[in-house]
Amino acid sequence: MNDILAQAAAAPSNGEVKYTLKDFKSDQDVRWCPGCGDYAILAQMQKIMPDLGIPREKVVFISGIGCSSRFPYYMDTYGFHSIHGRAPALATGLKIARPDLSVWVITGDGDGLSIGGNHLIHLMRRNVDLNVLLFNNEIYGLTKGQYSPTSAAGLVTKSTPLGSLDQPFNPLSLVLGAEATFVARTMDRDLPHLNSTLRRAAEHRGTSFIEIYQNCIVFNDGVFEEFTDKSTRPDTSLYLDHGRPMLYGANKEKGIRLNGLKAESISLENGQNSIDDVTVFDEGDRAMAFVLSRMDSAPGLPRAFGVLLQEERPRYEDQLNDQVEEARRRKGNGDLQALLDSGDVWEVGSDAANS
Amino acid sequence: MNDILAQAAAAPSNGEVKYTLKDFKSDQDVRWCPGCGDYAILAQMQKIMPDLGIPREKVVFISGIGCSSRFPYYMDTYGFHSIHGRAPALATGLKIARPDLSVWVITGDGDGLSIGGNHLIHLMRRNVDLNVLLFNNEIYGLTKGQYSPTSAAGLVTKSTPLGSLDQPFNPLSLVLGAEATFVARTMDRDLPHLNSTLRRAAEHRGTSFIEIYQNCIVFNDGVFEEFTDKSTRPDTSLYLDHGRPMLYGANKEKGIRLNGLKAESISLENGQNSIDDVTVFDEGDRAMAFVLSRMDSAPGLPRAFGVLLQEERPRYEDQLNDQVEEARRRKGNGDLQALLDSGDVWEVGSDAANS
Amino acid sequence: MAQSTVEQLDDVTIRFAGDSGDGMQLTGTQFTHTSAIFGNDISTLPDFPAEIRAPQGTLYGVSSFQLHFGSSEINTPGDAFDVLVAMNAAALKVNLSGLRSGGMVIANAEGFNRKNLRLAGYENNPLEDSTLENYKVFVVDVSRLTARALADSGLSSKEVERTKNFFALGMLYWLYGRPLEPTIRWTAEKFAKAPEIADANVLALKAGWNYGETTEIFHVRYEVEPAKLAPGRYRNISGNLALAFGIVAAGRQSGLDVFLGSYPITPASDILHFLARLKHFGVKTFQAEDEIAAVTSAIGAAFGGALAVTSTSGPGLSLKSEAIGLAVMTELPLIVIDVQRAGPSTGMPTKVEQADLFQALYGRNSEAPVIVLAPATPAECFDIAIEAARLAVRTRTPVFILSDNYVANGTEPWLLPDIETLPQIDPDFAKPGEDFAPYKRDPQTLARPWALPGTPGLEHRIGGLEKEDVSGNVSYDPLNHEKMVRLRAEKIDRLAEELPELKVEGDQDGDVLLVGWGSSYGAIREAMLRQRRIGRRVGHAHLRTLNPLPRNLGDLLQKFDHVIVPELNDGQLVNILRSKYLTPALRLTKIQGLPFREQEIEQKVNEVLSGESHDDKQESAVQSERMNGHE
Amino acid sequence: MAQSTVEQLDDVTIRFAGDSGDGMQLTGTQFTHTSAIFGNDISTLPDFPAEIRAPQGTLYGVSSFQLHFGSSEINTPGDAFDVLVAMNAAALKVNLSGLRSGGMVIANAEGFNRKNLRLAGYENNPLEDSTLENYKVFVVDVSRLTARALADSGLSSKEVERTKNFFALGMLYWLYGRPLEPTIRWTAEKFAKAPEIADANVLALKAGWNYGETTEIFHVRYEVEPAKLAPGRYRNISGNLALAFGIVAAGRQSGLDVFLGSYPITPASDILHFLARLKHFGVKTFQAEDEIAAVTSAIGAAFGGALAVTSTSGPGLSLKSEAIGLAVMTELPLIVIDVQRAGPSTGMPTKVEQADLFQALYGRNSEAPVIVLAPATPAECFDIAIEAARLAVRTRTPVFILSDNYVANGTEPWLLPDIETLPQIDPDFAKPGEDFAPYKRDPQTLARPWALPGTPGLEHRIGGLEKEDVSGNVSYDPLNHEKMVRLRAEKIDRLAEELPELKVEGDQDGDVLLVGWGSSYGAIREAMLRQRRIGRRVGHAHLRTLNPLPRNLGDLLQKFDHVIVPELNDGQLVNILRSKYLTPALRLTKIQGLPFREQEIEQKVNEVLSGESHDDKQESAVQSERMNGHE
Ligand SMILES: Cc1ncc(C[n+]2csc(CCOP(=O)(O)OP(=O)(O)O)c2C)c(N)n1
Ligand SMILES: Cc1ncc(C[n+]2csc(CCOP(=O)(O)OP(=O)(O)O)c2C)c(N)n1
Ligand code: SF4
Ligand code: SF4
Ligand SMILES: [Mg+2]
Ligand SMILES: [Mg+2]
Repeated sequence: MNDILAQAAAAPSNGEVKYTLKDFKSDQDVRWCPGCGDYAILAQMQKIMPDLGIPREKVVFISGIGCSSRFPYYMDTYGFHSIHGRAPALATGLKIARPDLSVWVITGDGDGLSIGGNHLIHLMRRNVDLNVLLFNNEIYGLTKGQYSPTSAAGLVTKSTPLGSLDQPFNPLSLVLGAEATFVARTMDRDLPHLNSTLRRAAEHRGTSFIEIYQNCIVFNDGVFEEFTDKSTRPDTSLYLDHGRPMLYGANKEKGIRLNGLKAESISLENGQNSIDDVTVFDEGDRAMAFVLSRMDSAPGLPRAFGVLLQEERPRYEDQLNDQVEEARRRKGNGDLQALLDSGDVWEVGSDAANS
Repeated sequence: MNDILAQAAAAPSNGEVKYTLKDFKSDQDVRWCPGCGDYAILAQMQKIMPDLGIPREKVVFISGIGCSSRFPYYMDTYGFHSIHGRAPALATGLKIARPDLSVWVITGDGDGLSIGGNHLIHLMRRNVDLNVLLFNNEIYGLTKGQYSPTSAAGLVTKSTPLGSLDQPFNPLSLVLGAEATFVARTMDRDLPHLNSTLRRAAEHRGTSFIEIYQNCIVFNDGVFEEFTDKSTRPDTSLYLDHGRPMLYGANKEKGIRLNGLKAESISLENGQNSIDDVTVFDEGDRAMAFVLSRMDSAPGLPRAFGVLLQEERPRYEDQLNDQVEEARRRKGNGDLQALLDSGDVWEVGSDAANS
Repeated sequence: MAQSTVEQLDDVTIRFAGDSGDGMQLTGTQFTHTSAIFGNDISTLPDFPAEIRAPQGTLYGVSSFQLHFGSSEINTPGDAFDVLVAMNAAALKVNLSGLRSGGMVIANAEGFNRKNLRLAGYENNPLEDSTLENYKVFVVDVSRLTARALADSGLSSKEVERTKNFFALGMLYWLYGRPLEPTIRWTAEKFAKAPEIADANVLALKAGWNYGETTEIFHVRYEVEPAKLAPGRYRNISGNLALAFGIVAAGRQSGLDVFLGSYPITPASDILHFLARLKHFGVKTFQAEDEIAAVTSAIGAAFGGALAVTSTSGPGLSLKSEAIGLAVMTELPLIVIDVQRAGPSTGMPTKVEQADLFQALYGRNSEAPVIVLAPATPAECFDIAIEAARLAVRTRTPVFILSDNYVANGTEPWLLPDIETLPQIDPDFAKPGEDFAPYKRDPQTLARPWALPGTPGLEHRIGGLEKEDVSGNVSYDPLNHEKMVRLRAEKIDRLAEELPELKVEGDQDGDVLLVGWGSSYGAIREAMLRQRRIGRRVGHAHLRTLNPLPRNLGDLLQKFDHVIVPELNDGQLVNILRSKYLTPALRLTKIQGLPFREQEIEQKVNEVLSGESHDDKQESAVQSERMNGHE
Repeated sequence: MAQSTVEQLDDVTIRFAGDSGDGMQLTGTQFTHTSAIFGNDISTLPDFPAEIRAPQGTLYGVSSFQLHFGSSEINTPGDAFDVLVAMNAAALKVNLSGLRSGGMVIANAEGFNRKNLRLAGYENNPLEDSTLENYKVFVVDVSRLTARALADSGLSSKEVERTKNFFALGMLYWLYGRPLEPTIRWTAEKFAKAPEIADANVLALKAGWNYGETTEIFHVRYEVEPAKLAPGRYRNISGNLALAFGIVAAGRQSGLDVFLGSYPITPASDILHFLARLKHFGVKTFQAEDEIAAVTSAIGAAFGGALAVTSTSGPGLSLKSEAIGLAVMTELPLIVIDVQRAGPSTGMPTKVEQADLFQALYGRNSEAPVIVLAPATPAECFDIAIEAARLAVRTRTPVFILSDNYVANGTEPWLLPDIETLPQIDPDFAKPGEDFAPYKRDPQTLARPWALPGTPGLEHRIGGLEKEDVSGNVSYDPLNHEKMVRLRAEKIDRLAEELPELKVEGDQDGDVLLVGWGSSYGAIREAMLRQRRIGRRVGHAHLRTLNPLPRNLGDLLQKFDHVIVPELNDGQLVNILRSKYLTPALRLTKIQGLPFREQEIEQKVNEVLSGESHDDKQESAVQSERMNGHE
């Protein structure tokens, strides 16, 4: 490794520096629409950064194209605003080359699930240590309001004047089926939850996937209102907590019971059920996560927020480094001259022509 | 619709014709390696075709690139050997334009899950009425033996001389997470099962996805042997049957019990369990299908074959046609002159210049 | 009532500029529409920020709309403008450099308050210092006057504030003697469901008019007589809408159902939006998961017998490269629309450029020739779409339409065609029982048969591997390959024989031939006209068909002492002409995300004729400073 | 012992041909290797079917290996061959047309049995009718003789059958007086774990030799003296392997870790395979899910400070177009390897073509210039890889290497370099504390700084939107855009000033200059040499750098009466030369999936000098018949 590169990759010169939120604000004007949910997510990100203990120069934000994908410009870290849908692939290359960096992928429901869907699912199975934040506003914001792969069926948009026809993706089900090791959901309007979920993602060793409900005030305003509005939220939103029974409701008076493979909502107030009837959430159980992710399309059931799955699996880049080390152990550090001279080599003498 | 097109789309002239297997054999030499599993699949396809009652000219096979993707050349129907990974998208366009056709997509584990993964998952959620046959040989055959997204972790191939690092996709879990409506698995070596699974796919109204275990005799020989070999098959393979308890073993002496979200193998011979303890398979239950698909990676459990999920959901092309019809009902058949003349029109008189 | 003199003008260029929220696009559109009905010829240039809703008052949040109207032929939206309506300080700052010396500034006083000045980066109020000393400045307290006019409307102050653009519009109508009725009618229709809003807008409009009529602020009024337009029915049309209409027309003329596979991208998305609304024409639009699926779905539809179209802009076209090669190989009709924007990469998505010509011609692996057309004006997009469909069907080959952001969003009056006069397109499907082979070609056009699935007896297989001539079987035969490569090219080359010869506008021989393509048409034509007026012998040859090139082009080039090729790129068509005809055609390039100004072209002609200019890669409309690393 | 005369030959071309399962590639490789050690100069051309395992005995299952060795400079694998070893009837059928009249056929009798004749489509046995009357035919019962030789080996008859290619090899060794030791050594190594197989192969080899020595079937033996090669250590190398080695060498010379992002595709996959084995050099290979991920992962790695490479063939390059534009815009060093194959679309994946030059230069939206290099021979791939890395790092721009199937799989003797003499590459990373701006350029090279994540104080953001000069902030400023477009081009153009001038081989002025690029080098050079021998004044200018073009190229073109540009495409470089230098360069095109034969080039030179040839798009190495729809 080149000296400078080694220096860049080595422990940071200013690792001890205590950062504040302001250290992570870049000098660029933030250009989202006033009231856009993106602001809240940016603010939380700038807020948690100082606490992660990662030197600022080791942090990289990589995005595709979309309103949300402008995010990197606003973080005073390294950043790359790439092309539509390709951030997971670009970040994979960066992380493989530079496992020392803390790499964050910012994407949208169009960027990450439409054009970029393939890179996203392959990233999940590879488990490269990246943190993927999918800003889901169920619409294409930047191109001014076409439906996206998460838009509700029937949504009328510029490109679907008579209503969209596609069954939307359930992003959580999708990545669970794609072997993700960390799957979570949070929202722009619940700042503490957003904050803690981002921290959990940062801690996870492997690919973290967070779907963030984000309100697009211009093209899809209020689509998550029932979950984000404080008055309806208690009844529509289930906050998951590992090892705890799945309770919700304003007074935690309701619970989710898994009846075999089916999630049911039970009341703890009608005298028939006690808290023991409520299923204890296990964030290590992929099948449970899948069932909980499917509550989205089941009427009468709340939507799950929090970490649905967290699982340990070797990271791609670690395994690759292990192979490099192992190869070096077995064959020695690569010797170029020896490599070239390998195979069937013959000598032509200076008098070859006469021999 | 143009006359000829209408004629092509209309009920067939020779719909009554009774076909035989031979009618579906094209004049092209089949060029797979001797012993390749593709032959068996081709033969079964040619075998079921006459029974489907579809006029030959209404059948189209669309493939990408790979050994398996040469399939269309060998069927004496319409066919399109397209480009790598894009068959689902190309077929979607064809089926939207021509809902009258019976369209089959032939793809491989590389074609369909590596480069073509995105089109595949979007097809699933859209539920266009296509039949997708994914020939899974867990290897890139045509390019001579690189690992594929379904190759077992650690597999040594040309491109992974020290073993592959990626967690493979579980194709069934993936499409279940992607809102597929028909999900099945079968294998090249069990001809009756292959045959009946293809028929089921043809019957399903919506996208049918079948993973077919296919032996690549040259680059990944025997990878499915434990499931295809008649001596080990009974203990490694669970054949699913809707509404029936999930039994397997040479004498159906073992069963699968779903203990909450966990699949367990129980013995019916040890006196502790009866057939009533064995879970009855329900092909309408996505969560069950998901759990069964995960048995692949659980030691001690058999692998599931058959139709894991079948669900009714409106077909994309039907909904689109409905919109067209609805628009025509509401606005009348499009009148071009009226369309051009719409908006703010003004008249310039022949004496405009002087007015 | 103010005493004002009336001055006759041949043409006027106005730029409305304000904050994105100020409704400048609407104001411009209304002025355009009214002037069109009045009988002027018109050309427009909208310009808006990339941000969806940029923060108020900022420089990058400025939105503007330029229009040029006149009593004789109008070819461009105008170089320098005569009037700048500046609704705030940022709008003035961004646009002032384009105002001609001596031009008029109409400023909204409220838009120059402290906050606005700061956001625009003005230390002092430019309305008060010497900034505008070379211009005629009219400061009007539009906000306050509008508020006063609507005092009794019962609307909230926010709603009132929203009508101030109509006050400005009213003033301008007074100034240029335009009728109010068209806008009043439009308002009534638009706000049919909210009559109080309609009323408020009309009140504001009239208040603006009355302000002009009553106060003595303006001493002169202007008259711009109607133009001598061909008689008939007209509407204003943008290029994107004209393309959509043209596609639908082509569907009708061919009897084919239209299929559009597309993925949204600026500035092409509107084509998808427009066509999505036309389901009652049997049009099926499919918003795909990406551009690759967009084009391959279209190829699938083409295989099935649809009039298949895919629309995108530069970056999306890059993604479609591989699949277009497949369409070339399988010889299926396909229309590929590229609404060009400034690049490379993401570039400047809302700005114009003509730099995808090479990508259209060459952006695929190996030899994969396609037909390339380019519309010169918004209205012409209609004809080009029909022609694209005709040629695609005739040759069974992809046809590109190279539109651009300028032609796509600009508008002009369009003489509505009588649809009975549109050309017929014969899909000429292969028929059952025909002596059929998938690659047996028509002796005349070299087109292969289009045999639709569903046709009994014509079952066959196609694909991306090289095909044997006639049989279409996969073939690795060396001579067959060469033959097929040449046949695919020849199919297109032969078209040149049947397409009309290129006509030069202006002089037919002489000093300079200006050769252009695409949306630079207006600026080049204007430059040609003006140069001729000062006695130069100048011709203008405009290519609507870039592949194949018109068969008489080589001869035309010989007839002039100099050939100049203005392009909004680094010199693409010019390279092709130089290579093909070995003629020392000169490049004139501009790569600024802006259309040509006619003066830039005239200047180049002047230089060439005075011997100052030699061909040089560095030559550019705006000489960029020497690039030496900016120490 | 047979009495045979010995004839001296300057060079010999042999083609081994048989079924895919017959081991012809191995036989050819062994003959090559032995002849190389013997001291001949050599060039080879392997050719194998697209199918993995084509059914035995079929025409499309034929695999062949041609080699040309000699005592003086060898530039091509030979046009017509002198000897055809045909292991079965299909091999004869497919290859006979390439045998020179009077040449030698050595046929394996068993391969012409009824079944084989039928599969090859022969009605009669060509060994027995008049088919071969113009050739010297030797029918040897190879299978039976091998079986007899190995009667006591204890191997199964299938295993014995597999060694018959070594019997044939032994015969050829005898015929051309080659030593057996190299092959015996190789066999022992290769089958170290199965000594009985090694022994069997050696037995078969010796049996073949003895057959030549003992029987009287051959009356003449041939001697081909060693060539006058530069002294040093040699090995045979293919282009793909040389590229892989070159990349690793560039990693060493720059101190950068190599990252390869790739997706398998014929004929580029071997680069991935080779590099995947070199992890102990710190090389990281990433087999991506598709080509887009392959190139974008490489861009990510480049951003992180790796020597980033992506490798593919034509269709894959199409998919990478958009992302390469991003690399141009973000000005990151990136090596893009395109091993060209015959297209368009899937085309003929195992065949050669040079038709991706335009795609490399222009296959992206808007103006996105890149550096393009092309190796002329397999061994040169090593140097080109290092040069590509050097230029990519120096300019922070993507560099293309246009290899092709011929150079990738062909081999030649390579004089092993002393690695101490390789050029140094300085990544020149931006350093902490430096006066830094992301687009502040080096005044000399115009390169922007390469500031790695992890470097404190250099935090910055890049992306695909247009950048403001110096600051790198997003900018829509018109003049800035033009400046940046020109800077990106100028960076590359300036390189021409520091790169060496192009040297013409052969005559420096005179009748004809042959201008070539890529793998046609050998055939063009040979044609030049032969034409000079017959008194023509012919030069050969071979471009290793296609963008920028060598600064003296324009002058060179002036020095010859005629310029001919042979290319395996429809005329790409020739168009660039005509456009740039306005010189009437003539095209010589061949699009057959095959390399040039030197005679095709000589013929064109003859035609031009006799005044028979004029430039014409139809001009081609093989005139294709008039295309008129095949009635
Ligand atoms: C190759 C390509 N295709 C299309 C586009 C246009 N485009 C930019 S962003 C976008 C979708 C944005 O939607 P999403 O990812 O949901 O982000 P949001 O704006 O909603 O945050 C599209 C279609 C592009 N820039 N590049
Ligand atoms: C764009 C593009 N990239 C790569 C290839 C090369 N390629 C052809 S088939 C294939 C993989 C085939 O694997 P799979 O889909 O599993 O099919 P199989 O051969 O195993 O049946 C690849 C990488 C190609 N033809 N086109
Ligand atoms: S368009 Fe929507 S998502 Fe985009 S910035 Fe505005 S509010 Fe946010
Ligand atoms: S390589 Fe494998 S998959 Fe391909 S044809 Fe041969 S056996 Fe079948
Ligand atoms: Mg979105
Ligand atoms: Mg496979």
